[in-house]
Amino acid sequence: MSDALHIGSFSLRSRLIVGTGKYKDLQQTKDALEASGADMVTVAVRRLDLNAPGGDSLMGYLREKGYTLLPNTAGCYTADDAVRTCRLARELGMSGLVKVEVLGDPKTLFPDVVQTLQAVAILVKEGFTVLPYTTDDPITAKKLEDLGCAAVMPLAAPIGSGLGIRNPYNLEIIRNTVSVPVIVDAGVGTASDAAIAMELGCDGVLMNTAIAGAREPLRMARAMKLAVEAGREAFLAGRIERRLYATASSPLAGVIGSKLG
Amino acid sequence: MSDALHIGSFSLRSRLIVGTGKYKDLQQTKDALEASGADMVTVAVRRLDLNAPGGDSLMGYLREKGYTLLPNTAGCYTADDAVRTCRLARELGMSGLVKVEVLGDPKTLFPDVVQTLQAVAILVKEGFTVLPYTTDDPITAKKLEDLGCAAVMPLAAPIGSGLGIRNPYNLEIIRNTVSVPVIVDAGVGTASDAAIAMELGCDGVLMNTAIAGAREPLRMARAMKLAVEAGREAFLAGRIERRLYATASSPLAGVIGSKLG
Amino acid sequence: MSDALHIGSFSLRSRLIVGTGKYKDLQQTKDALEASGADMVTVAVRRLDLNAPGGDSLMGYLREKGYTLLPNTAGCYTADDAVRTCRLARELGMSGLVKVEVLGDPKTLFPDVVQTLQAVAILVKEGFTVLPYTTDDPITAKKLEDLGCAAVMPLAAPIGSGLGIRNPYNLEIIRNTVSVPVIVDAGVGTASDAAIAMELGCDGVLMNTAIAGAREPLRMARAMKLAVEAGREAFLAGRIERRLYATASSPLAGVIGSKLG
Amino acid sequence: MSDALHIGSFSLRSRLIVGTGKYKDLQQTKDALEASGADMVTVAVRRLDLNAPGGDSLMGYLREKGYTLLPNTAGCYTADDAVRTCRLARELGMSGLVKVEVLGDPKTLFPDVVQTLQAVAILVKEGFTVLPYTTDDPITAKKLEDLGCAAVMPLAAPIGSGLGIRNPYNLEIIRNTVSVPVIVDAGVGTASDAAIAMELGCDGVLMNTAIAGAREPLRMARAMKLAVEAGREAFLAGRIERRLYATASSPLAGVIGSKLG
Amino acid sequence: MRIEVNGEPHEIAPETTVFALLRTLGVGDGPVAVERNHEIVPRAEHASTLVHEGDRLEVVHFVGGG
Amino acid sequence: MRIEVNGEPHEIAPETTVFALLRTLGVGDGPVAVERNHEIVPRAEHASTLVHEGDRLEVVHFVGGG
Amino acid sequence: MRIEVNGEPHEIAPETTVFALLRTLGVGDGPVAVERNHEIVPRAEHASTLVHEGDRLEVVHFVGGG
Amino acid sequence: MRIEVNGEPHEIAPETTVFALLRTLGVGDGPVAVERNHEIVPRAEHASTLVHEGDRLEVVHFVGGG
Repeated sequence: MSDALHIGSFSLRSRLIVGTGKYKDLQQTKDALEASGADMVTVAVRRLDLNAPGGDSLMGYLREKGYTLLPNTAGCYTADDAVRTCRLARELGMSGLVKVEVLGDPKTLFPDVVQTLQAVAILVKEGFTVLPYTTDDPITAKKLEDLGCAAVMPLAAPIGSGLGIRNPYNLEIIRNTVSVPVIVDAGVGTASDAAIAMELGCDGVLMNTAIAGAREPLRMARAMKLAVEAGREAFLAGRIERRLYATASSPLAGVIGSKLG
Repeated sequence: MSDALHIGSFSLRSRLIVGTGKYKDLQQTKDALEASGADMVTVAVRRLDLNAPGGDSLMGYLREKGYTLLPNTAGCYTADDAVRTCRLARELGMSGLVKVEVLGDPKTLFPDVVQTLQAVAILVKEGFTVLPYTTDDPITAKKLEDLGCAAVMPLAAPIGSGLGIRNPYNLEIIRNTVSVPVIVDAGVGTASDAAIAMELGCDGVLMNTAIAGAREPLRMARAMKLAVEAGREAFLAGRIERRLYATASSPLAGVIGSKLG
Repeated sequence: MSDALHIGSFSLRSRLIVGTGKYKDLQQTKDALEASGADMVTVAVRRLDLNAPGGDSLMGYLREKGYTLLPNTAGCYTADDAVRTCRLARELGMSGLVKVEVLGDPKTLFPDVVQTLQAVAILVKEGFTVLPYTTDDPITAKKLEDLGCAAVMPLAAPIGSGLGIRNPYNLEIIRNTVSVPVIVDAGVGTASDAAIAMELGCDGVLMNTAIAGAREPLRMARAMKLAVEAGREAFLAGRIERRLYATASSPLAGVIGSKLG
Repeated sequence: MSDALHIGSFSLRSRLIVGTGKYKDLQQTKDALEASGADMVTVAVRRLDLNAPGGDSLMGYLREKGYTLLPNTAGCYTADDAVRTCRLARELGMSGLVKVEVLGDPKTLFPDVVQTLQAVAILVKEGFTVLPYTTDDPITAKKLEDLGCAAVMPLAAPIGSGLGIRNPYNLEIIRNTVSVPVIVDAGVGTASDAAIAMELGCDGVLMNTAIAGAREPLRMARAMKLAVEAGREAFLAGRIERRLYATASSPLAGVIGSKLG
Repeated sequence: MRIEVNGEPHEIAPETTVFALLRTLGVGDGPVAVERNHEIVPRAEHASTLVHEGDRLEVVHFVGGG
Repeated sequence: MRIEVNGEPHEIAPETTVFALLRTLGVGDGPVAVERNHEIVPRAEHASTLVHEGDRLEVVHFVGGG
Repeated sequence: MRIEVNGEPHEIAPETTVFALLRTLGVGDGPVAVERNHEIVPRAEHASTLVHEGDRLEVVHFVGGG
Repeated sequence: MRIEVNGEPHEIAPETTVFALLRTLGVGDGPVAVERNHEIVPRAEHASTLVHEGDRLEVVHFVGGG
């Protein structure tokens, strides 16, 4: 089936976007990305270690494999740092695609929505394709869309917490409120969490720790690939209504022993 | 991967078992079964309609395609009716594989565990491979295993209710209590429900209405196939721990602007 | 308000029934019972310690204070032991009121419903007023009512687990299925759990560990008293419907600044 | 017990704050407020109807009864309107206590956190005691505290939705993050919701629709009074730990029939 | 000779075998199973088993079900 | 002299004070608050404050609300 | 004469009544109930009921429990 | 001539270009981006851009991250 996810001018076959951090080694990173089936992967912008310069071998691999790179501003706590980081990312990546992440505090890693809105306003003006990490607040999501974001990325739970979809109601409201793609970013812990996000009508899921931190990252990457597809298909298939009582799935008539068969 | 599900002498590649009732027509039934990837499908035993006799064309198809038939005793409200139905099923099917389902009332379609235990005791003695539909009570599940059932099939919610996994705790306790396969039977509404069942460590999922009653049964069948695989893989992969607070997924060092990079 | 709970020939002002075990000392037991406002309390039947005989001082207090004693069969794993224990309880208590509790295993302390049904059948014939501890299975609850139980006491979660109302759906179905009082027995962890049980339409709540095991048992006893009343009142008051979106609680007209006031 | 709630210079015996809108008539409003036991009630600021001027009789009653009035800015969609409304409220009420509510859209009635922060900054400078209605975002809550708010009032769910505590995790994080009182504002549907809010450690609950919209508002007001007290007491009492398995509440030794008593 | 088949009364000739009965009922050779007075009549014995006055038979087959 | 009160046009005589305006509006002595051109007019100044051509006034009070 | 009380062996004199046994056991007059060989011995019959060789007695009372 | 690179002090010769600086830093031809005093220095201008006394430079690249 052709059910591509369109973000700005980018078209993704897979609705699973994965991070490239926290893996045991380069090989595990490559294998997990491969197993996840992701087209788009996030990368961070960091200072070159001047005591041991030289390109990161992972980046060569990602480019060669044709992954779409989504640079993030992880670690930034001000709009200014995020904007500077995005400009450096564009200089590095040629593409203007960026994940804007302006953090509010190091304990929750929740976004600072005020700073995020400021950074987004500047970056959109400079022609970036902006994907902002945000809270699950529908009003903020709408502001981000109105500013010109190519998608909104509400969190499901704190980054790396694995708590899953803590507030499906807000995600559903966001999905009903904005018309750009809604990517659930952060908080997914296991496969069913990703499936639930997609069943709510979200357009994609972004994760890193849930895969990299699993006992078997490769296997979890595969599980997440399947779960995102499962959730998407279930959403499109139109689930049955919930009811408190039962409805039989075998014919009622013709049971043996009954008087009138 | 070779991760077959063994029930008695039967070995199944797919951990999804599906019903064959409630579809719009024969073609839709065939297509949904195909899309589900199931090896084992349930069928009901019913009186031949003497005003319009002749074999059911579906059965010919199922046999020809090599599906493993799991006859159920749906509609039976006494151990005696269930036992008679199973004997007729064996006469029809040659194999002694049966899903024992003795209902307690027509509104909830919950099992009558007392009658179920009685029926199971007789059927096991007669050499049947018995898969009983039961409540999510660990004590009853253990009794069923002790009687010689090849698997236990606790409900997740009322048949056809689509309420999903209403009590994951009991399913987890059952999984820890018995050593035969645990198949979640009834109550699944959408893909994530199936994934959750598998993530709890259950060995398989049996469903009918969730697929047949969906707006697009074919698509939902595919979603369920993916979800069961996703949940199984996630279970085997070993999910991350849940924590209330966050953990970063990008390197903490080397963020621009910081004084000591 | 006069909203008494009638169980058999007993009439209780308080819908909270509490256990008398696991407290630090006699004084704490008395204070917690007092704070709970309970009319009915459970007691266990145990062998007299022949190396230190003499009546338990708690019992004198309970009788003098006029508490209705509900002897339980805690620790019994067979119908026979439960029946013998009830007969001894009647000999001790004069009243034929008993809580029948036949356990299935020491790890879950879940009831053995088959043994429970057998014990109940005998005890009702012998004229006992029987309150059986059972699973949250509506079919078993109906069987217990049909056998003549004065109430049914489904568990909310394992005894002492504090997991709360794990399956509100089943409790609601039980409430709709039987006409005798439904007392939620076991599993409550904190005040809101008790309130939820009552909001589901249950007629009372029985607990011990949630109070005795709290950091401040007295305070928790008071909390539980309030919570049971709160839940009962809320059930009778008829809660508002749930809706995904909002409805204003202040007048829409007359906001300043608007053109047409 | 003396467990007063201190907000700015105000001290409240009751931790339940109620709205005064949406009741059938004046008498019902009075009776419900009475039953709720609230010390502080919210009121709205609205244009005088020049075709039917004359003071609102409710206000006379509230003043005479000595209720602490908490004027809100319901209906305001900009910081400017909210600020003007608060100034008018102070002129009306003498006290500088205000509930700042700047809405983001009429469908969700979620707050516009950016506008809310702007309004709060101005009002605090002007000496108001500011209680802001906000999302359940800990970062925004911290900003509001840092601006000088006397309390923060995160929503539990959309105003009037009755969905209850949709994201206990965020409320818990907010409670751990700020030192001013945390009042759960909006979304409560029934008694247990209020109890849960208090059990999370929140300092109070504000509601209107849950009471005014109930089938019997008076009774629900009483239920909410009890529930808030129950939840508070349970929080202070220190609940038992949750565990998957059981722990007996009657003595294990001395059960009859056992060999070694 | 009156018997009951699938809960409904039937009139058949004496000396009728289960096999013959199925034929008269127009039952195709699709797989069916027969129970007589709560006892299975194995397919192999259909031709040799006589139906008697008042017998209660169940003639069943598999249908779609969940 | 045209002014606006609570979003609706009003015609008043020149030299009218806020106090006089409230009277002509028939506003009882129930507590009301007045804002003129986005500025509060404190109760103490109602009698001494003249309303001018084109002034926009808000006259508000408390009502039940949540 | 050997009997068993509460699961433990006891030696008593012949012709001992339940009442006498309770006394020798030092059981106060707090409420206790007695079962002999799985049958209740009503309080009223304690004085008239003889304990026999090999009898198995349960002497119980109420204790705090949930 | 003192400058700061990635938050750490550096001593370089006058008239040094960004291009030359990267060389002296031993930066390979892996893709790096350079910011000078909060302004990007496009790759095309590395060779023509002189570093001045007190300049603050950031030299960054992509690394794995989520």
